[in-house]
Amino acid sequence: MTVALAFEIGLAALLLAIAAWTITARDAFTAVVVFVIYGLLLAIAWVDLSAVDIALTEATIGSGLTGVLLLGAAARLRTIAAPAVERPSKSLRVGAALLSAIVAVALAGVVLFLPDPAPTLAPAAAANAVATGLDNPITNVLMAFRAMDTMLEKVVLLLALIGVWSLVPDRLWDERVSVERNGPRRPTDRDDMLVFLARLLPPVGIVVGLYILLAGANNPGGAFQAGTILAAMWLLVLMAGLADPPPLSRRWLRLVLVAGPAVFLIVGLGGLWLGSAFLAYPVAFAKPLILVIECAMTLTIAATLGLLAGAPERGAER
Amino acid sequence: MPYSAPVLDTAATTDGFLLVLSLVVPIAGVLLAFVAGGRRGERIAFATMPLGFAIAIAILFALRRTGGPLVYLLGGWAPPLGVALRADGLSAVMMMTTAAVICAVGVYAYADFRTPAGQTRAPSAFWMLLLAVWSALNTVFLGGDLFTLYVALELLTFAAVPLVCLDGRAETLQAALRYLLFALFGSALYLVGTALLYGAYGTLDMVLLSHRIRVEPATLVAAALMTVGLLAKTALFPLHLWLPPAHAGAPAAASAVLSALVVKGSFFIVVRLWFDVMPGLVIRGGAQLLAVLGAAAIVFGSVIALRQQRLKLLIAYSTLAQIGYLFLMFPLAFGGGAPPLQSGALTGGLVQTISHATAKAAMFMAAGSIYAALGHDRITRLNGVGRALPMSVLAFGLSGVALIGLPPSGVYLAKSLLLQAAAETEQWWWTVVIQAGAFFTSGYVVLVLVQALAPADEPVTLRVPVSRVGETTALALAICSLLLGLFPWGAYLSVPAGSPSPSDMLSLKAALSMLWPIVGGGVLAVLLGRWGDRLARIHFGTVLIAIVGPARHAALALGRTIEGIDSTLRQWPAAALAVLVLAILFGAALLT
Amino acid sequence: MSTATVFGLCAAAVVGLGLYGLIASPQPLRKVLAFNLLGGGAFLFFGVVARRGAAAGFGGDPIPQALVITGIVVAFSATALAIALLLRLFEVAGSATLSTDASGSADTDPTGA
Amino acid sequence: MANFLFASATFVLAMVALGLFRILYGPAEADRMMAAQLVGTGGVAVLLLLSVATATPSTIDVALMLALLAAFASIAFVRSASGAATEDHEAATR
Amino acid sequence: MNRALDILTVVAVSAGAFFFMAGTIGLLRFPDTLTRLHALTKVDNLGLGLIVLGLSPHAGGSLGVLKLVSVWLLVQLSGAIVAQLIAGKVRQSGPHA
Repeated sequence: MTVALAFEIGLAALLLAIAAWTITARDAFTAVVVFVIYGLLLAIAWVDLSAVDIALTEATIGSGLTGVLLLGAAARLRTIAAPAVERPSKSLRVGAALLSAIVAVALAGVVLFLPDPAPTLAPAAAANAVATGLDNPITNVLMAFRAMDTMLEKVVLLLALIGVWSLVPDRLWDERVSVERNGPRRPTDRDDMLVFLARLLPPVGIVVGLYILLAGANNPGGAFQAGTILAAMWLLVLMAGLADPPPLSRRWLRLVLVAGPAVFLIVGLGGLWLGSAFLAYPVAFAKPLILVIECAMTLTIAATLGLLAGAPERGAER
Repeated sequence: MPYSAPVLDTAATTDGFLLVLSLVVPIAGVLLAFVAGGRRGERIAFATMPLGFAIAIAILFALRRTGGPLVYLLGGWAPPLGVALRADGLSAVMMMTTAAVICAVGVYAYADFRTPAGQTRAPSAFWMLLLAVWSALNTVFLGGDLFTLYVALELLTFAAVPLVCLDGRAETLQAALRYLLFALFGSALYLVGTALLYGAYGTLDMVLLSHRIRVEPATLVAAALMTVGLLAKTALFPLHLWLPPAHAGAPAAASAVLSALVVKGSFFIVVRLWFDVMPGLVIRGGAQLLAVLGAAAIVFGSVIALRQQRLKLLIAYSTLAQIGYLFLMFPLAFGGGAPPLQSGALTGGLVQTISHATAKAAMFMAAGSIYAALGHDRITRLNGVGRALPMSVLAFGLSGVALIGLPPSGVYLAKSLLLQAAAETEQWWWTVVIQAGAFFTSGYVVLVLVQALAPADEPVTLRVPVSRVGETTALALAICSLLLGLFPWGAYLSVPAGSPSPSDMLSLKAALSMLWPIVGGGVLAVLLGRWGDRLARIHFGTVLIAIVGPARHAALALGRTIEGIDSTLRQWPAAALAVLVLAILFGAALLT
Repeated sequence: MSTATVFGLCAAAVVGLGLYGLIASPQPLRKVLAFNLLGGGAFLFFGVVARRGAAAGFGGDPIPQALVITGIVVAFSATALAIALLLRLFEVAGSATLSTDASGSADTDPTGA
Repeated sequence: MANFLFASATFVLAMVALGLFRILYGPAEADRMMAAQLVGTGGVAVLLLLSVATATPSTIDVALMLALLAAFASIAFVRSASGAATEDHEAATR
Repeated sequence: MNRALDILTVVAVSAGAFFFMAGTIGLLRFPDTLTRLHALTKVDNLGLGLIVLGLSPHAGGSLGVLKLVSVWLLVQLSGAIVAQLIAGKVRQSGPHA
């Protein structure tokens, strides 16, 4: 396996070089571009670490949507020539480098001396997979063994959205103004090619998203990755100017945004009601119930991520 | 060091569903309020509050009845594969405090954030965020798994940050951004630590970890990184750059929640980490270092509080000092032979936390009423407020004396417990710090009260009528803090023999013990406070100035030095470097 | 030298880079980038730990892998909130810096009266 | 066969890395915009090679995702770069 | 048969890798943005196509081949459109925007 090792060392070195570039790049825009590339390459590293689920998540959320978000911000912040930001003094940079290096070396030391054989819960996860009827161990962990974390994380997403919304100007919250704003769309002065792609790619993306969602039961994939793809496709349509983002006060939008955590909560309480436990699924219905929750979550994730990543985009429209 | 690890639990206890409800109810409130929007959201928040309050009380009673911790296995999956919720005495009293403060803030905020018809930004967001803070805190208090706690901490941060900048002004936006970025810095360090712990022990469940944990590089590095990450979120000196602008700039109701509760979330996880997960590992160095930082926080926070011109900033810096006070319990709890979890020092620290939560919420509410009524909160221009807003000034005064430690306040009990622990473990230097802490506290309380009670030059005109309900709520919380010493703590926390009984606390002797701090605080206030021309105008003022003039000169020079250091430490690069320096120091201190 | 070791060392270095960036980058946007690197380093640690725990026919321990997925979503939320704050600050104030001129220290007056 | 595929993957990765540094170095912004496309193409190739080399068919899904998202990122690159430019333009014409 | 397929794989993948090398040499050596764009979007895509061809015997049945081919088509599509967009951008604002 020495060839494989050479590949890994090469990949790790490339990742490090790109990460260092992100930190040292002269202007913010280049730094963001380099960071997006870092995310795309990191997906390969995750595959190499036998974490295909994470690779899917990293490629979509980690670099795709985060990339759009950061790029939009970098472009916005560039509209006015940035005032010459004072670079930190040299002594500070040396100190920071030294201390960071000490921490990194300590961490490296710990990694080298982790116990062997490594403690693992893989056998326990395998032994209990019967309870859900799903073959993908990650989906089992996310939807059954540690369902609490997953539910909380959905609330975190919603809260981030509430936070972002709480920052918009007051008028966007006012229903009347929102409706007005939804009026005649700006004539699309966009590139024809972009519009073409925005018409062509979303159907492909939706098919891929559904495939990833359904594959998630037994193969790598699931609600997160599927939702993110749908969000990306939605953003593409928004970018091409083919549709407007919906106003904040729309009831259906809000229902979609809470559907995931709400269904999760209801199913969880159902478990409590039936006398087993909160977030426990009756064995016979575990698989369909999990699928229902995942479908609701996919919708919610798509809408939330789209709105979160689209915020700077919308800012740019104004 | 011998210690008794907590008993391994494999089954849920019968009352465990209460723990689930305490998380689910506020989360459901957030979801419903989000869908309903507008005024209906506010009504949903008000419907949630009594429910949540009742659940907290029920947990308190259930715990008392069963005597042991309540446990719930989520989804029926036992750790290490699954996640457990656990409520012991610590969690139960913290949850009760949270419920009380949140409900009080809700009532207080009704005047400020009453939702007008239609969709409005700040009120709609406020009610959702308030409920979200609640659910996040309950998860922090109940979560038995270090990663669940991480998610809960992030939930807490994301709920707290928008609260800072609800008014949308540039200063508060900047404060919120600093808060968010620094908090994220902290949580990233915490996350690295969690990864190392899982790598070394194959579980993140706190009880299981406490059985498996050993002194080895992975544990030390993880403990150092996690502790420092949490300290950054708690704003322990010198990692406090974000706290003063954020807590002083937020709307009063939000400041109350932030100062009283939100910083306690990460503090609570530090306690869990040190007392529950690795009580056998913490060697004295680390605990001493924590308390040294705490002592520095007391000095810096109090002195700078005395130098403030604005009441809300004074209170924010007072929070900084009081956070420092919370960390004094560590060397006292880990210095003795008794298991730290059963030490009186831990009880003292927790009672202090709870007393500060109630008193500080009351203080911010009172200050908010004063600010709203006067249109400013300049301390040197507060004269006459005592007559115009007696209830608010009384609330401020009562919460102030509760913080100084007038019996039967919780702080009095906490101080006695800490002093007792200091005597038992023969660490006299902490006795000095604990006593000095009360002097410093009384310094800024006296300063504000003297200014507020001074007669007005001309009658104070109120800009807007003050909400009577809001003033009453603040007063009620202050009184609550003042009576906390009488709460039956022994049922939930270990109270060692020899700590003051209720009758001790109500005696004259106990009350007289207040005298010294108040006199000392008065001296500090005279020496360091901003008085404008007020000192010269009291009728023996010239004499006073002649006597204290030179001393005041020296004290002011010292104050300016401290302010200078503080403003350096509040620069991002300095604070961020301090995070790493502390991480390395903790790593080294835990080794020795 | 195994896969886990290679990426473990890589993760340690990425964490170091992220820390350096968080301390030394002057602009908030660069700090957000650095936070993402730092968080990514933490996730890589989880991934390495998972890889080391490969057993029962799985290529890695599924628990830490699932934690990473949750963590990535949380980190994305954090980034979104930070960017929204940053842009709003930029809109309101015309610049986006974290230097302290606007906050508490402006209130201290040099006479000390 | 696995070794051959790993070697090919290493080779393609090295080529991508070289090209990447050239592109990211600039000087024109348009050069940087090609980066996502390069990683999209090269990264997909590496992933496909890995998929067969390690006999994990699900890796192809990652390649599919990478292809989709690289296109998305490229468009975002172009758009955010030109977004800044058009706003300047609009401001000038107003 | 198996042998023949293996040889096909080796030959096609090697050829694909060679085209990647050619593309990179193009990126390194070509003088301006538009010609570099040329190297990137045409030559690399050809390389990817050859690799897809070489791997398809090992893709595990028709679904695998379908996925491989659709990956390639997707990259082709995005390559074509992104090349247009970038070229348009270069034309609009000059080579040193």
